[in-house]
Amino acid sequence: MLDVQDLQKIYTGRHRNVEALRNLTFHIAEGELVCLVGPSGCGKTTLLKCMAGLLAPTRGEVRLDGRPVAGPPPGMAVVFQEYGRSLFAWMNVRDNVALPLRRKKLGKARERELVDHALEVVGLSDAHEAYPWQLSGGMQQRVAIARAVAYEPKVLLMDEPFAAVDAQTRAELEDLIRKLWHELGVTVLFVTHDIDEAVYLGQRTLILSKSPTVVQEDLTIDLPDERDQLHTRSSPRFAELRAHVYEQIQRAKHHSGDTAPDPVIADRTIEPVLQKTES
Amino acid sequence: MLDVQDLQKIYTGRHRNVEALRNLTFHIAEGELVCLVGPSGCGKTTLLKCMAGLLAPTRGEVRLDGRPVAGPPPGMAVVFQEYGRSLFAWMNVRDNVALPLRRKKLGKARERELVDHALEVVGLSDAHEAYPWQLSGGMQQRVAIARAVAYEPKVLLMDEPFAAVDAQTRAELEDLIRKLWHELGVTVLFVTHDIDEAVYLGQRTLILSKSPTVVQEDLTIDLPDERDQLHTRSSPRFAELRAHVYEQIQRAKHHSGDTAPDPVIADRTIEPVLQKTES
Amino acid sequence: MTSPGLTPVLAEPAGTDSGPGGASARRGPVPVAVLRGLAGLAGLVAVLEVLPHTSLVSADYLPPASETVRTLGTLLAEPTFWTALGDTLTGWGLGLAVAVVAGVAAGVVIGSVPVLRAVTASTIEFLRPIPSVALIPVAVLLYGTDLRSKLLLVVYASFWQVIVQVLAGMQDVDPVAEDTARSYLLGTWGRVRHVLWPTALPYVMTGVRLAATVALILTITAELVIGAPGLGHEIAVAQVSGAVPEVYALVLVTGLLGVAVNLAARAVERRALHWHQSVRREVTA
Amino acid sequence: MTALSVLRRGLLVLGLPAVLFAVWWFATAGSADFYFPPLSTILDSFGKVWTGERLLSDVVPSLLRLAAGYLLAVVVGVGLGLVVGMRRAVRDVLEPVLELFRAIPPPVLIPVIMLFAGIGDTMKVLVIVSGCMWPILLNTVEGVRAVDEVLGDTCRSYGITGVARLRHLVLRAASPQIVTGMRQALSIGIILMVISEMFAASNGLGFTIVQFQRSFAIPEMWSGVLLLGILGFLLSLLFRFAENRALAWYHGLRRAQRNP
Amino acid sequence: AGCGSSSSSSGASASSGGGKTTEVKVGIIPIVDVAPLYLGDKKGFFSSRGIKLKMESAQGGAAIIPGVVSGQFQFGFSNTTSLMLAQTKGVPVKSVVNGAASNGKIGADVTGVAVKKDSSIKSAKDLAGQTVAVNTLQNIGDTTVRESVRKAGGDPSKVKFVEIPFDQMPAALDGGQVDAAWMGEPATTIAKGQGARVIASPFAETDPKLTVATYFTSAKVMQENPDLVKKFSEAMAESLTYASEHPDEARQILTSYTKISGDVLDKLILPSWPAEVDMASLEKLAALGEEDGIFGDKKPDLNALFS
Ligand SMILES: Nc1ncnc2c1ncn2[C@@H]1O[C@H](COP(=O)(O)OP(=O)(O)OP(=O)(O)O)[C@@H](O)[C@H]1O
Ligand SMILES: Nc1ncnc2c1ncn2[C@@H]1O[C@H](COP(=O)(O)OP(=O)(O)OP(=O)(O)O)[C@@H](O)[C@H]1O
Ligand SMILES: [Mg+2]
Ligand SMILES: [Mg+2]
Repeated sequence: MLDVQDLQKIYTGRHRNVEALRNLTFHIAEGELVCLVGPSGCGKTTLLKCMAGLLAPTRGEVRLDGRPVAGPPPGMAVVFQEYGRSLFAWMNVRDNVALPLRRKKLGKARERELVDHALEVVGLSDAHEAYPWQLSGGMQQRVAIARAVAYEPKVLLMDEPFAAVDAQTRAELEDLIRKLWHELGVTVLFVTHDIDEAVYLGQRTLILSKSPTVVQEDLTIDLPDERDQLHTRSSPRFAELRAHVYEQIQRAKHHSGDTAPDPVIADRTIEPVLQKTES
Repeated sequence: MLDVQDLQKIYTGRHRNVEALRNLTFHIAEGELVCLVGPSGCGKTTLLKCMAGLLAPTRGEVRLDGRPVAGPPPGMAVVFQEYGRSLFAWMNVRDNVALPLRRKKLGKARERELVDHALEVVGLSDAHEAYPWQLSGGMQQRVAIARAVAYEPKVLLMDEPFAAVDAQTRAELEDLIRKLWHELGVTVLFVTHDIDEAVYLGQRTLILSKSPTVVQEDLTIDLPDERDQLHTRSSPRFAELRAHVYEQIQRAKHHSGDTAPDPVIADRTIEPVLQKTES
Repeated sequence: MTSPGLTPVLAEPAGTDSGPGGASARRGPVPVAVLRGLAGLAGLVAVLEVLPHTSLVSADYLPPASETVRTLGTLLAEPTFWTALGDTLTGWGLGLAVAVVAGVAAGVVIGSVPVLRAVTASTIEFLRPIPSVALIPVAVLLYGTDLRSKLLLVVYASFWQVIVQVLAGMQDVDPVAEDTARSYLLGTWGRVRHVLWPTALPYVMTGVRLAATVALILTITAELVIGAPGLGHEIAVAQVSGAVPEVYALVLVTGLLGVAVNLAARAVERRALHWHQSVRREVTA
Repeated sequence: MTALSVLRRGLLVLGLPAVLFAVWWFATAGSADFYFPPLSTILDSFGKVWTGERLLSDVVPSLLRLAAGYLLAVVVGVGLGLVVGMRRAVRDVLEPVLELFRAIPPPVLIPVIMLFAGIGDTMKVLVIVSGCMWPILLNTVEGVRAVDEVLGDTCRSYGITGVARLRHLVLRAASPQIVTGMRQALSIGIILMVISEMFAASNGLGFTIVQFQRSFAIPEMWSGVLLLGILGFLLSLLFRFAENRALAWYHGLRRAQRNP
Repeated sequence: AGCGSSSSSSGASASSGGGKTTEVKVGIIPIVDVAPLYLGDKKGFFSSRGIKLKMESAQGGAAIIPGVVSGQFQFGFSNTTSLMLAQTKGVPVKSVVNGAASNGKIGADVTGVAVKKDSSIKSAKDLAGQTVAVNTLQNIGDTTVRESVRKAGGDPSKVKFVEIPFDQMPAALDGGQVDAAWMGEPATTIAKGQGARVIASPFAETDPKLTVATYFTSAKVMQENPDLVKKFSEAMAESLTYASEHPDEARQILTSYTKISGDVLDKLILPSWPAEVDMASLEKLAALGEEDGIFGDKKPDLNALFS
């Protein structure tokens, strides 16, 4: 469904040209849940924006259902990393969530229902009258998530959406995303810095190298589909995968499109690896 | 050194009054490194702002070295949760970091040295000419950290400073903070949502209840002072503390100043607890 | 999912929620502001009262405030004054309304279409500095002393004030907010209405405040020069007759109109921009 | 490539004015109306009137007054705006008084200014200031009030106060809006330059235009109006140039995520 | 509110000129000189001829002449130099009846050059090298002041003129911003009240019968509605005569359209209001204008303009 072909993005500035993405090629099938990790500044946000049709790539292209993405395609929701700035200060929480629904013309009642439900699942039922600037960072971020959830998108791009929420809420939101994904068959691309999350959440994890960025590894997460915070996370396979991703991320800090022209690997690492925490 | 006495903060708005902090009392000794965790929206940022003298509490007071804090005291640096908005869009990275140093009148050379060093330790030596809006989220956050580091404060308040950086960088920055703390004897209050971090980093962890907020627990981290990402994190004591904090945070989501008027406990939980991940 | 801490506190109505340094503004912000404003005006009156008694200027040409106010009192008793005031307010109100509506509409259209913006920029810069006074003969030629000739001048002058502010405001939109709107496919109209317009609103408010006084000034000037009925005409007659206190009394009236306009604008702003940094800081904190 | 983009820009800048001039040209082509002479006549007199010594004797003095008045207005407007914008109490006290003055039309204000400043250039400069100041003042006040609170907190916590705060935070953060005010003020300045020269003047662009108008030299008068427009346009180009340098960060930021 | 009836309807009824009452708009400056118009209106000289007057008072010719030319007003009031100037530039105007004239009294004419009480300027001769305020440059004021200087034996080319509205002149004179000021009424009376001395009376010194201002109309009205022009001229002539004969009534009528009152009203000097223009004085005025070059290289055609 989502095809990224040879994507390159160079930011040109007055004194500073940055090749954020060197050469990215990967494919996300319909209904997949893919996590994206990579060093800070490697171009994850840039990639997401290109995929959302918000940024024109320097070279290469993104295709959605076979059609090149030139502008934001319908049925796609994005949760931005800069959650605070992506909320409209002049609207209260409810309106912020309801706004994208307006043009769907679902009728007042259905719209209300969707908004209420979305706010409830992110734990903000009490705050629907508040304005974004009256909320804490984590609450703002959850409003942005609620907006995407209420929108019922076919494709969901999330850029570090749980960075500002506490561990408990984070776990709940992770399960929420998996539930949505199951129920609605959404295609999800999820950027995160949390390795546990990257392993726990998806079916695949894409690991990017540092900038100029290439895909360093395309890892299939072979955990059972039925996941659960307590048991999945304590399974040996989880620990193995986790350790592997951790190692790859450490490697990514030194590896880039310049240093190693190795082919993109789509393997599944099997050997057990060192664990981060011991029980 | 830092005394929080009976602190209450109520935000009054047009339609919405929120009692963010109910009744907080705790003490941070000179040279301590204290972590602060609590559910999203419980008032951590509010507390930090009150301690930094940026917000007047509704009741109670904050004392620094015995003197009530009325405005921002000298020698204190704050890293804000909204890192993006706390950078000056009209200054490049270097100037952003150098600005607070100016009034210290350290001389050009020393200033330069401090800035270069700070940028280097956060991994941004390459980007010193860039403007904040040309940086990724994690890079922006690291600029804010570099600014605080270069300032060489006596008290350092950090509000989820590593939320936007990758795991590897995060680990490095954690060690950086511990190093600074050791070398310069800074007093640090560190807000985080990452439980591992909360345990790994400090000497004490304050756990706040949900709002209206009280101190739910004041936990001493009895790990050896010499810490190291690999070994500390794999020690059994770490796992115990980690599990305890995790449990407390889950409790905090239901516990508040309203539900349970239990006294503030300053205990150290000794019994082994359930582990989140199994190795 | 459990609800996080959000406990509305209803018991405590008047908080002391002000930042250190921004004290006590909370306890009835309106009366305090009004009192301060009156203090400012009183200061001005005092200066104007004392000035003519100094050697700086003779009371023949700048009458003391007390005399101006006394003259104003007699003016207020005359029905002609009220007709003139009515005429001025009509011209001003209509002209301002037309200018604001046209300025906002044109500004929004031009501001939301980059090509239009590029194409019209030079023309706008060319037309703006053409003084309305140079248009007086044209206005008289077309409409005589009719209300319309007043309107022509008023609209021409205040239109630019609005459009320039609208254009600048629309440019100020946060790229992230803009991206958000685009990714949720808000469409041109949706983006204008929900993103660009609220962003521009603070600028527009300033534009309207500027335009309101420019419109007032042009209304009076048109009346003064062309002789269309209104306060300006009264001023002209008083000037020609050498009735200095009358002139100042009338000028005072125009000044007070300006103050009233500003009060109204501030009231609107408190409502329409309650979410904006500038207002929320002062109202809440 | 670059030649093409220059051409494109030229077309964008000059396209619409060219069309408008063409419309004007044809609409007035055979005009017998005394007050609306054909554009050809106006252009004709433009060449005659504004090329010779008038350039030195009228245009230059006007421009000097304009420059002086405008710069003074910027200083006063920004200075006062900073004070008024940063202190709620000051704003409450001063705003009604300022609004009162703002609403007084220049033609009745000029006599008062004349009482204090005489009839020379000082008076004319002050008249320009008295009108130019307001957009700058109002925009500065609003820009200062809108400074991001996180940035404000950042400065306070790092002890960046006083002049440093003004210079590094307040002025810079408010600069997009201040610049908007200055842009407004530029054209108002030109207008007031004309108005001020209607009183007690013996040279100047405004004086000349008014004299033409009074002596029924209508094509010459229109040519003066045309010159004012051209002047405004040229000054705005100059302004744009300066703005692009001063607000490079702002334009960069605003363009940051737009497609090229 | 606003201006009441729209100009188009009144314009139409005026030009149709039927037997009924026609509304006629006259562009005037609210000064002493137009008192006969108001007085005549009050006395019914106009309504008896089916003319309903509506005065449109403007600040000066800049607004009146375009108004008349475009048909917004049917008649206008203007000083004679301005009319000559307009004619030489091809503005289609035609004077229809006398307006006001110098009263011929040197030292007590309608306009005068005033200086401060303690000024060293004693006569028009001393004006050379001084700054003199006039209300409009290149117009009747400076040409006649130059004539006074010339007659008094001074060098008129050495006089510096600046433009200041009449009402600002007393203040400008008092503040020392100008050395002398050529003022009209009521400024002269006000200045005298503050101690100023009148040292010259340029109108009377140019010609004791100088025709200062007339009422005019546009060529279009002249052609399309000669009947209206005729009636207006007759009514105006009658008003002028009446005003000349009843100066006190003329003085009193000022209170209806100006704010002159009290002492000033009583002391005010009135012009003379003959019913006919004085061609000889106009020729002199035209010659002065030519000499000062205000008509460019053209010559006003006085016969076409004033008869
Ligand atoms: N608007 C811009 N102009 C210039 N360079 C930019 C711009 N945006 C991003 N960059 C550069 O592109 C690179 C990738 O940025 P990007 O935001 O995509 O990183 P990221 O992977 O999202 O990082 P993070 O995890 O820290 O958010 C960085 O080096 C950054 O400096
Ligand atoms: N300016 C404000 N006006 C009104 N209410 C506010 C304001 N700032 C914060 N609050 C409220 O105060 C409470 C605590 O907010 P705070 O930002 O301190 O939480 P936090 O602990 O930092 O949360 P997070 O971890 O999500 O950042 C929240 O309920 C929030 O809605
Ligand atoms: Mg990013
Ligand atoms: Mg927070």
